[in-house]
Amino acid sequence: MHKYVLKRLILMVPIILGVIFIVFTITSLTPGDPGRMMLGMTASQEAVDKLNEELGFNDPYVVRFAKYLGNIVRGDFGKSYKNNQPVFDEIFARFPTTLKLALASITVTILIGIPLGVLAAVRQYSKLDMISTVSALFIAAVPSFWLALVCILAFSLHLGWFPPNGIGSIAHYVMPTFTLSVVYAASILRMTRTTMLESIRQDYVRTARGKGATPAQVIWRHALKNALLPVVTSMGMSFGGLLGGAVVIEQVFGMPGLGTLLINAIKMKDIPQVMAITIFLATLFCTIMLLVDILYAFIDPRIKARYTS
Amino acid sequence: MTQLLVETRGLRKYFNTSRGKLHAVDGVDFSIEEGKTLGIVGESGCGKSTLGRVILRLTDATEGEVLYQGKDILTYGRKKMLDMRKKMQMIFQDPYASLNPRMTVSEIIAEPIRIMKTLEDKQQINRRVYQMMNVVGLSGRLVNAYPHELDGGRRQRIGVARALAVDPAFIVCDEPVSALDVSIQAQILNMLMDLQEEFGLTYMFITHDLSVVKHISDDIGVMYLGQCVELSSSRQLFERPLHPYTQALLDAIPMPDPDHAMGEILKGEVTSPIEPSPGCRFANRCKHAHEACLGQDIPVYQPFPGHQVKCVLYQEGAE
Amino acid sequence: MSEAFFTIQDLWVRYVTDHETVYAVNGLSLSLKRGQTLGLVGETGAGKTTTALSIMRLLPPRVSRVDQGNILFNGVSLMDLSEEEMRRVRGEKIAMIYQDPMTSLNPVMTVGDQVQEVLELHKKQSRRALYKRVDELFAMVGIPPDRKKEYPHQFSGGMKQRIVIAMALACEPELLIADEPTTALDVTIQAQVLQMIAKLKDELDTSMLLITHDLGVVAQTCDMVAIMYAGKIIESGTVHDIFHNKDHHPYTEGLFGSIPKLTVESRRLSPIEGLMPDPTNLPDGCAFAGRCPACMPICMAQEPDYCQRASHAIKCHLFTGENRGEAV
Amino acid sequence: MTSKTANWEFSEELFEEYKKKSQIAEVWRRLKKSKTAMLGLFVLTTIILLALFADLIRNYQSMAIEQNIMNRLQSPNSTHWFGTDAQGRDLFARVIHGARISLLLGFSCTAISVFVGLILGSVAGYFGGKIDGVIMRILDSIMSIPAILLSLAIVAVLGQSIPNLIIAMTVAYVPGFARIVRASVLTVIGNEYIEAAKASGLGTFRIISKYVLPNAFGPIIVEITMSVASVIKAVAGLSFIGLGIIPPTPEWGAMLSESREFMRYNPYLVLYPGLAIVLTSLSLNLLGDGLRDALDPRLKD
Repeated sequence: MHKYVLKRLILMVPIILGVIFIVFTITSLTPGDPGRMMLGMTASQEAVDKLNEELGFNDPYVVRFAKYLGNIVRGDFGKSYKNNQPVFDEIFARFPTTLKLALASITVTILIGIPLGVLAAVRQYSKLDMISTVSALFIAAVPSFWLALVCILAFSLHLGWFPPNGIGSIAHYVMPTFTLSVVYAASILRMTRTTMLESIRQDYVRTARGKGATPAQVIWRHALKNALLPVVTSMGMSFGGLLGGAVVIEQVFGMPGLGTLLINAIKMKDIPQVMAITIFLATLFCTIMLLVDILYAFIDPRIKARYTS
Repeated sequence: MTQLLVETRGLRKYFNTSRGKLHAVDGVDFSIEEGKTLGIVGESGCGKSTLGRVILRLTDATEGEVLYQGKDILTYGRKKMLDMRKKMQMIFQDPYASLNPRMTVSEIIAEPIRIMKTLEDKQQINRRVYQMMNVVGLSGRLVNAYPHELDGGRRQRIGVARALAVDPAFIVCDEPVSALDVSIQAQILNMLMDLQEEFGLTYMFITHDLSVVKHISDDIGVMYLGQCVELSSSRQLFERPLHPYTQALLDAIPMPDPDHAMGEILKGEVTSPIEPSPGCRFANRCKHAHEACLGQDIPVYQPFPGHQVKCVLYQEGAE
Repeated sequence: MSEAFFTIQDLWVRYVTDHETVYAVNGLSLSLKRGQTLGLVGETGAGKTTTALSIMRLLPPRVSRVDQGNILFNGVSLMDLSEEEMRRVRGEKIAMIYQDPMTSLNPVMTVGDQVQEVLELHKKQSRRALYKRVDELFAMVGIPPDRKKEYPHQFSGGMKQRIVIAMALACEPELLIADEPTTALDVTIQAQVLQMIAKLKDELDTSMLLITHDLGVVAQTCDMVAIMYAGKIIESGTVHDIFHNKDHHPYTEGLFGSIPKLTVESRRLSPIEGLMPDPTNLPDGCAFAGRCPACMPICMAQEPDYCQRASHAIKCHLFTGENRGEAV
Repeated sequence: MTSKTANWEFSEELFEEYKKKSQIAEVWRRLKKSKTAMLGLFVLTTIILLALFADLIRNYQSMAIEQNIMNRLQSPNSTHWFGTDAQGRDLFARVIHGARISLLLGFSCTAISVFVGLILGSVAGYFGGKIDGVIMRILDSIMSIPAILLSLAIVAVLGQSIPNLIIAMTVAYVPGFARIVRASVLTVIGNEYIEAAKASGLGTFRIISKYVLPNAFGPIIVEITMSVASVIKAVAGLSFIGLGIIPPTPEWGAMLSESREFMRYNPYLVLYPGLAIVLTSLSLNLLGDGLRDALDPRLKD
């Protein structure tokens, strides 16, 4: 198994390189004057030109890319134009907030989506099924930031149950987590329902019932494990979406996370910071997909066999 | 003596797998006379379907020759091969998966005609489609039906009509009746035999069912793990099966007669055709196996005229 | 001993969807004596599998309707049991072997666990005894017990079917339903599996309902035969009645004419013309009338009764009423 | 013998008939049976019509753009159906003109993404091997960057304009389509009828266009409807954080952003633009769901 993990880790390298390449290419197209941004409006044109030359901004694209890669290998992602600090200082300061939000949201997503999806499938055409699938369809159409606004309006401004912004306490995380997770929970619910319905119709489920297994055993022991496979992948993908969604949600709730940092950096054209955040989040996402793949192999012996042989 | 239509020489097809080379077809030589039927029998994994696909160049051979009227078609370029396809057609096993679900019956039958441009005019094509549908016994109201609206037997008739539409001389039938019920199977088998007489067709009939192949074939080749272990006329094979595998295969068929006792049952299972070691591939299941069976490849012996067998038991016969 | 311990009486099953109603089983009756094997023969759509699932009470919920009929097992009506009581019958008293060994095992559970599960469900015993019994079962069907930690995908089709059989026989059931147990297997493997089923059945004194389309398999393994067409049994009797008697239902004649025979020298087969009637729209009278070479006016209008001669029953106008004399 | 069972007369009409029984008509017939899909279609059509004729209903310049401080923050009434915003502009006018932008972006991004995705996905799926490997690795890299981050970065670099937004969204959506197309292609080419087409001498390009893609079409068309909805939501999100469409252009997300500070006492300001987004994407999702069933030729009815 560790051989497979190693293989997958090695496979991650070209993908991360690809990410760095894409991000670098996009940002290198930015019209802008890094020297001017660092030195401010008052600096002389000469000083700005000199700084640009020193930092290599006048080099050809390939040379700059090679230098950037070289620096990354050494762990140097550059310094922020804004405060001249290594970009990762700020990222590490902000990351816990985003991570907490994302982890809470994925947990809520799983806790709502999978059990409801299973129940809806097992009681197909029941009231519970109707209600949960219709509301899932409806919720999937709601943009999370609008839901966030509506929540603030209702629960903060009018009812005063939760604080509308900030990160001081657990209460601060309730609405952001809810608005971020409910949309993904809806899609996980729909997916679980579909795969469960398929799984219930399989021959091996009939075999289990033919053995005299109880309905609960049939569902949890035989049907669900098989139905979970595609759901697990989808959950991995959702986590990527969650990280992206967090960027917007942090804005609505005024949370000083990575998303807020990124948007400010983009607005300030703080290129090294933007690149570092993007690469960081992409790497995080790749790592999660790797974990998902390992989990997959753990659930499905056929996949495991394919990689260990 | 009648003319040979199709011949293979040293035909091999290997697939690369993660566990090594899979010898799907491993040195098969046979010939089919014009207007006759060669039955290819074997169990799953013996390479019989791959053999049919290699002959029609649906997949590339690793080695060997496929001769059509004496010319090796494996060397043909694109254009020449397209011409060849008018003469060689195929009927597939699964009447559900072998028809494009988005095309109507008439479109499916007309497709080879359109591609190979045997007919250009639309009305001519329609007439040809009509003719083919009549030949295979499909009713006119099905012209615009979709395959999923029809039962297995009718679908297989469409497959036959499609193969016949370009007026081929040689048809590879890959398990054409194994997915059908016995009563429908008999209808299709009779039809295939009628068509052979009517149009002078030459068949290569691939199946796992010895009793089916007995009815339709003039000659029979028995395959085991990529190799042809026995090849003879149909009559000889059933009167005097030589190879222990052929004997076991015949013994395993349950007879529809309660007084007929089951024959001796073959032990073990088919081994993997991945990187087989030299020697007889059947040796590990064979009750006659001894040292001579292992270590080196078994040549083909001919203990009786026209009856070839790949088994050391018949060594003297060859000398 | 010779009393029927398992009987199906006048069973009617429909499948109802929004679009159509499929009449799958239409008044089927059969009975089975202890220790016997009954072969239920028919083509696709004859209602064989529906019958098997009705016995197990595993018909798909919502769409299926059992309109009428009774299934008696040791004098108890299976229809009257609660779901919980029925659950205790399944796997312990009545077990089933399925057609496709590739899909009937759970791909994400070890084969050992799957066999063990049946025992856990029905037999209270110590862990040690349980493991020992699983090993015994594997040995019984000819699989080395140390392979029980492997997953289904690591076995061939024939091996998987052996595992399914081990599962079915784990609690030594009184009735074994085998639904086309060898159709998906190669002929040499089929012979191995059939032989094994026959041997184990005798050892455990199990009765068997063998569902198949293959008259060869029936001849080699069954004591009694029932031939199904369009959800009804059109002919039944002992193996001798079906394979050696002169009189047969025209459909049975047609089936025999359709199978390619190794022993007879003839090129042409004599198939039944036409197709099975549409199960959503069954004709009045005899369901086979449309394809029958001996069809008479009465066949279109009125459903024939069974003509019973000793153990042999034929549901055909040729053998009933005033036609009786002519045909024989 | 068999040829005698089906003697029927040739008639040209029999063959002509199938043109009338086209597949689109067939799909439509089945789609009509789904009440939810029809509801979705009705709502979507209404929104499209409102967007198309927005100029006739409410003048763009005078109603949706020009500030009119005298009229600011009026609750919904008979003149201003949805009320007015903080600049005194008619909210209804802005919502229906906003529909234009959202639908334009939604459909154009999806169209381009589908086109590029079809090419990349079918090439990768049909040829496999190294070509597949290279294409998929590149797409994997793009997909590893959460879509919204990628779009953010691109818009930030290229500048905030509608064409740039289209580019940004397209880059983010192509990998998804390419993957779906590839997966569908892989399912389809495993079928025996592809072998049959090869046996008839059909070339690679025609196999892809005539056999593979039409059979892979079902999942793709469903994904198209879902993707339009998704793009509309994503654009709104970008505008909401100030990196999409720039005010005063009426865009739903931007309108929500502007309304934030007034929402406590004027909740209708966040209600209507939000509902517009929800209704549009809901109608598309309902339609997509219905299409999924209607497009499956194997479903009997």
